[in-house]
Amino acid sequence: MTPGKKNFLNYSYYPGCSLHASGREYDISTQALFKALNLGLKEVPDWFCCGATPAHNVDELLSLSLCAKNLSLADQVEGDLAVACAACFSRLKTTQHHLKEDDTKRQQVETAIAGPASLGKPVKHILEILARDFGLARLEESVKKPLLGLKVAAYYGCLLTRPPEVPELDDCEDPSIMEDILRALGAEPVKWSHRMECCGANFTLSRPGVVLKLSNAILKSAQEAGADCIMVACPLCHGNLDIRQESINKYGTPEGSLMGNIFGSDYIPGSEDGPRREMPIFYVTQLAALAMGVPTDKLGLESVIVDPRPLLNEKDLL
Amino acid sequence: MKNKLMHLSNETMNVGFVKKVEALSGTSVRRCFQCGKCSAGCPMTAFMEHPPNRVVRLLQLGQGARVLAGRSIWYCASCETCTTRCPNKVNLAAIMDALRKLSWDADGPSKESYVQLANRLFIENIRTYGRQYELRLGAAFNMKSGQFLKDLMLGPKLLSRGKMKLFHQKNKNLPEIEAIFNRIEEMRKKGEAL
Amino acid sequence: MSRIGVFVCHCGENISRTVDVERVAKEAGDIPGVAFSCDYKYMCSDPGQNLLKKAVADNNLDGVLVAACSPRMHEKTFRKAASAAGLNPYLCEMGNIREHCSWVHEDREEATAKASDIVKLMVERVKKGKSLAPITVPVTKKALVIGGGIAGIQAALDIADAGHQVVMVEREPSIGGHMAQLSETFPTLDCSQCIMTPKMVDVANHPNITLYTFAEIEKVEGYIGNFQVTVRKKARSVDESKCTGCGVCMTKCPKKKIPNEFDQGHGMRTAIYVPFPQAVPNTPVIDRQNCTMFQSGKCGVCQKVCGPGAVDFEQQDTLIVEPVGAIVVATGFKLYSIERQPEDSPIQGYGEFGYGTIPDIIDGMTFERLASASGPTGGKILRPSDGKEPKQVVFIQCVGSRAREKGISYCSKVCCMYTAKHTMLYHHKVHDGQAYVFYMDARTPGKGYDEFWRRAVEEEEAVYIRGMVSRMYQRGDKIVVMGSDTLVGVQVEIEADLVVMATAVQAQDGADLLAQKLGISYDKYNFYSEAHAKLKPVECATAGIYLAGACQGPKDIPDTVSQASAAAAKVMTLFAKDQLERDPVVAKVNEKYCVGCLACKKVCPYGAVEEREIRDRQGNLVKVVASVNPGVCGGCGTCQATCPSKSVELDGYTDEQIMAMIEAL
Amino acid sequence: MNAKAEKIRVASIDPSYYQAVTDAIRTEAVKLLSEEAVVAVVGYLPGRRIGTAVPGLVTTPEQAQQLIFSPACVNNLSLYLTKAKKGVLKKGKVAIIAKGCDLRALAGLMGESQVKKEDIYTIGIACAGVFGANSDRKGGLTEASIARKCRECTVHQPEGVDLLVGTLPELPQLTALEAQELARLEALTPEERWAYWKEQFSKCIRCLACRQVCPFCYCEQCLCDKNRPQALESSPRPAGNTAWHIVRAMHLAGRCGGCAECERVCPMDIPLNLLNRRMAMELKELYDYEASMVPQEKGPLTRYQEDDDQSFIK
Amino acid sequence: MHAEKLQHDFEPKIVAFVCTWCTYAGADLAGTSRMQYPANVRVLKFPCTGRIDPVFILRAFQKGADGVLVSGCHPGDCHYMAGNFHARRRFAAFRALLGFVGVDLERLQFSWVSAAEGGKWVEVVTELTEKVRAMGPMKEFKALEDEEQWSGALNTPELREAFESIT
Repeated sequence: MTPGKKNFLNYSYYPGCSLHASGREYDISTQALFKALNLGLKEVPDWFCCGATPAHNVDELLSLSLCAKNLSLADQVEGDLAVACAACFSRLKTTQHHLKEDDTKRQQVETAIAGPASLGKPVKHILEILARDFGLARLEESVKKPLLGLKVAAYYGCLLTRPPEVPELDDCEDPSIMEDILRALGAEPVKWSHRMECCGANFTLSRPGVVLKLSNAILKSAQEAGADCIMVACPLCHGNLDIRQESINKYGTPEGSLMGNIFGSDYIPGSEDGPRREMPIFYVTQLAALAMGVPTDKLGLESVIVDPRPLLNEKDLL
Repeated sequence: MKNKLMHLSNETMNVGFVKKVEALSGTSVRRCFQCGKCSAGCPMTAFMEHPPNRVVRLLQLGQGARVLAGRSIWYCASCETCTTRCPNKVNLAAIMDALRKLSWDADGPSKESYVQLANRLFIENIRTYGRQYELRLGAAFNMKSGQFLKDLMLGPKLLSRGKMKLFHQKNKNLPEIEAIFNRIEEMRKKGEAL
Repeated sequence: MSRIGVFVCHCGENISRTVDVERVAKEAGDIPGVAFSCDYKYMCSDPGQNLLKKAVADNNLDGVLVAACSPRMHEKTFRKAASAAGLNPYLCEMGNIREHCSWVHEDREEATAKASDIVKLMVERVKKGKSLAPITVPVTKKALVIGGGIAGIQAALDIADAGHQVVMVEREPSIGGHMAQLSETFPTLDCSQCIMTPKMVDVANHPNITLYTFAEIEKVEGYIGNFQVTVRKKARSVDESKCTGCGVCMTKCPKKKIPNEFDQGHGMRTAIYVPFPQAVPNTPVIDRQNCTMFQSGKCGVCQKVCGPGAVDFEQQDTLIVEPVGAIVVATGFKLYSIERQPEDSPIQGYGEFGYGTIPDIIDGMTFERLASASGPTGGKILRPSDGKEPKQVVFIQCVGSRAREKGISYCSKVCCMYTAKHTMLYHHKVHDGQAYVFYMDARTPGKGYDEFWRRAVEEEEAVYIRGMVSRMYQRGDKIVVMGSDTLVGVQVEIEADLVVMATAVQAQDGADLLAQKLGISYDKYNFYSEAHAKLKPVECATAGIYLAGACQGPKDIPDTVSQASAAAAKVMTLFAKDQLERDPVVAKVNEKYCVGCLACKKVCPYGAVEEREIRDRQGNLVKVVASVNPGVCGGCGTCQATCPSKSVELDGYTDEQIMAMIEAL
Repeated sequence: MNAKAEKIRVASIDPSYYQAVTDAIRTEAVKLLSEEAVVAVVGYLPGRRIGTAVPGLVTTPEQAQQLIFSPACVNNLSLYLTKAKKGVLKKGKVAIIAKGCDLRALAGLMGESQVKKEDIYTIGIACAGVFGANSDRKGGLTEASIARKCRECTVHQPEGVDLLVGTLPELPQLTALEAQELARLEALTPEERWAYWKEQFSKCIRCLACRQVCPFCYCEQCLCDKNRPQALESSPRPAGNTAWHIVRAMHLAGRCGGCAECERVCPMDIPLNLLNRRMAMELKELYDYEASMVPQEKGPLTRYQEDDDQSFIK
Repeated sequence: MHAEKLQHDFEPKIVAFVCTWCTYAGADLAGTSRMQYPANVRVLKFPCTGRIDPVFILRAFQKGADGVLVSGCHPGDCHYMAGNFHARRRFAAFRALLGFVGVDLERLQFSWVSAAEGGKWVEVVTELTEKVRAMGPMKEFKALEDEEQWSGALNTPELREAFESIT
């Protein structure tokens, strides 16, 4: 690292649980991308789970306290806090927002974590770092292998932009930050309707049937819009769209219905046809790192379920 | 329950419950004028017997029991679409959070509250391991909810790709996490927090 | 020493039952300065008043106190009587020993003591009272009407027909306003232009009306009866005195593809244009931004073809000063836009409806133009994107209105009715089409209004869905409308060919700036504030300025016309006298001691305080002092309480009077 | 004088700072006067005794060489633009030396149309503090000799001036005595506070020096001099004294710039600035208003908001 | 039925400064509705609360008032649009000042009473009267007045010394 170098940005890093497990390729590609862009990234030591949606579903105070503690852990590392997972990002930002607005809550949280709530550190999603801190122009300049001809459906999901006053990432109904990044990388973002619909991540454990229905609509819409693949910025969205894609493709068919009866709970029979073509799901960092010329074995491409390599081969991007 | 005659009186309208919901969620149910925009945009309306706007309506009428008796609150995906689009700034997502908490605290788990069961296990995981340990989470949920085969097919796939670990990571902050849980319980006991 | 007369009234038994009136009168007689005191059964009766008049004359009284009922009841009566007896009416006061004493206390001793105290206090007040003369202000019998829509036109015609001069100022090149754009009007479905254009012509031809179109208000000075208004007449580039309105210039203008504002951007016009064929005046204007001659200096075709030589590229803005006595503000409204707004704007757009980027989502006014026989489609309902006839049309009410989250919480009042009208017009024109209406409430108070709405539902077969739309997006050539029916409790999805939104009615752009020039107040939505919501609905708090139409709040045509006529009646009332008389309870500045800190000016709710320069005989500035315009002062006295040196004083409530009363406690 | 020994004993401000400010003032004043950019400079001249200073009006470059700045420059010179010397402004533009607290008064006067910004040239001083009223002035400005108001000054560094002179030396952290005293009084019961103020006001001899020295008491006829009606007794007796000080505090509420000149000149040592400070605190609390060094259009009591606090109104 | 008239040792003097449009009319309404309230209050009418100078309140206390009531139109109802808004700020400040010099603020009541609130007028007046009655006479300002009157007696050593130093 060369701290004196101009425009060198350092970040503290909160990967979140998923990036160390089902979303490990997101972690791998994020690290690789930051290295390629000469951005410093230092993991917060011994961070722990932010509580995600379950915590605030069950107990808001607990959720705020877990995040507040993590935020104060993050203070030990220099630089704005980079967050990759949309759920972690949303929870950490929500905590900052709530505690700034509500003194009573702040006092309760401070009692719970037995220390002052640290609310000063900017929490930034990877998208924000790429598009704003690093900058779209510089991103475009840094591209070594533009993703020409790749039609990508940028999928935002719920938590990157909602509720409007918390994430401060982009317009809550008509965001463009992911499309802007895609254009900078040389790819072609498609216009599609379901980029902000919910994938049902909250039900992935308890009611997979719900996930199938919701994710099906998303995959179908992306496919109808002519996308080759979907880009996400959240390990939970990725989990649903990628890991469950096989089941989704059987959604609504007799086979799927049988599978649902055996393996899932509350399967909702539907008449919608599942998409028949497999759609690779990329993390934003995978695509960006690919465009920056990071060797393909460092993108974690082998870890995903729907193998993207045939598509990338077809587009001559590997 | 859904179409049962509703007797309205000071006694049958449980305003105290609504006040509790409002305090927990920090939002007012009286602001809602029932435009139905929440239900129109909710990805989960189809799964609910009371669409979101009706949940608020029932609260306006002090009918918390009717809301809790149904499955609606357990099918909210917390996607915040309702909160984002509400013309009256009713934070419906927060109301749902509050209702789930009150329901669980009062009635414990039920078949409808699988989600909450998963959530509880998720939180238990934090307390035990610090970070999520997905293999155990999945297994425990299936055990407790009695769906032993659910998602069985996914396991090997995930393990083979390194997406699920057989062992968990140890976290140095575990004592601190335990302390946070304990302090919150303490505050509740003393009535210093809701 | 004063010579005050005190008259204590029994009010039948109303006072005397609990108050020993004789004792009160007797004790009053012992107050220094009281020359006469008595009690009487009914002071307000004719004998009572005569008693007062006689006592004034016999005892040479220089002040009168009537201890009786509330001054709100009979102050006028007794002041008139005092005046008849030769006293200045403001030297007659009332002590309230009925409402404030006999009726609210039962103990005779206490009530009598209190009544005596009241008399004592009020006698001190009378002693320190001053003779006041009513204030007269001359009135210029000429009215200014700002805005040439239906409100302005109605007000101007009413005032002009009453024989007074009217100056009408319109920002656009033609009068007519929004009503001229409408196709048909509810609840009778008569053609809007058919009833509007004759009125427009009447304005143009009326001998008492001076019309300035393509003009704006530059500056307003003065006060009721005596305003000086500066009008900026923008350069039209066409000499109105020469133009015959033949229209050759427009046919020859090579720039023909400019979206026409009058058609909501859906029709085309030339660079030299009249907004619509029936425009008044029928004099074209050159749109300099779009004219080749102004942009590059090459063209000038219109000038060459103009027979009378009316085209004048050199024309400049001109300023005209008009003295007027009253102003009617009728600036109307604009429609809310769902487009993306800057983040800090108090009003936000609808991202969930695509921020206005989906061409077949239009607003109600655009639909009016599509339905209008003189519109861009010749009255056929054709959708903007591909010109096809839409078979499924979704109407959405309350877009922007009643949406606190978007920044507007009020109801726009006209949308329920015009949406019902739209479904009818659509059904009449596209027989095999289906109209759907998403509504939250159907608000139809008005004569024949609810019947009209029911007709749309029952006879014209519009499907009304009670619920709001959450999101709309383009799918192929359809617009997917995601709504809900709250009555059934299900989600509703409609694949529409065309969506018409009833967008909120907002105050005109620049309404706040005009208000600042006029010195009138406006609410947070920039709608102008009336002086009293119920009893002074057309007056502004600033005297001499009146409101008509939607500039005060959303209004339909009948309400607008009523208010315009009411405003005209107010103007005529003002013009009925040569001099304006008003209550002399106004503030006066003691220029000797005023040091011009102008705290009074800062707190004056009426803007009645001005700065005045005092100069010596050589013209050197001695000092600047505050000066109260008695024509504008409302008489609240906030200035006096604020003035550190008490160099401004409210007549009728002077410090001397009040201090004397406190001393007498 | 053994400056070094003094410095060691008590934390004090380095005298070279004053010399630098003095030099800068002289240079600027000479320049302004010789270029005829101003007709006069209102500043401080050395007093007859060592360690004193008096306000002075200089009109020539030569006189300007006499101007000084020292901890003895206690006066708020903005006073000289309103009352007796008001005529000066009619002759042309005037330069004025202003400390932060004086500047707030000047800004207030501008907001009240008494002084026009274009009529004056402000030379702001980055001020480390001045002497207290009865302090020992021999040892330079020390913790012992600094004025009470300066101990908790928030306007050491002037803003919005035409020229800023001086660089602030490092300032020692001093206990906020005035704030402590206010807190002490606030903690008393109403009866105890009444007793305190009754005692203080009873000392008043109605010399009206407080009025004379106040930049905001520029009225041509003071309310207390008026006799038709007489709002308050003008003789130095308890009732009238109490009324006078209450009325004065009320008239200054939202206007006072906190120069504490009233307190300094009071021969009876009545802590008058406490009243003004208390009102300033209240207005800050209620309306988030603070006296500013730049003119404001309206003060807190000449404007309002519809949602102002009204918890005290039934 | 007449309520039993209670005899009190102390009858406080209450002065009410009211605006003519709202509170004065509200008090009129209390009268026309034949409501009952203590006879201790003396009403001084102003066009608007904006006209009420803090000096008047001070003066009233000096002249023997035991309690002072200031009442006007509710915010937004002011006949003069903004007079009561200005008054609200002025009295918020004045109240703080009086409190700081040690006046018991329980003796000074502010209220909004509209022309329709005859009942509220009665309530406000009754409450203030009862409260002040319980507090006893307002001694502070009266004591100041008294101190102004020197009896001529040389009853302290200081006075004696001063007297002797003159003669």
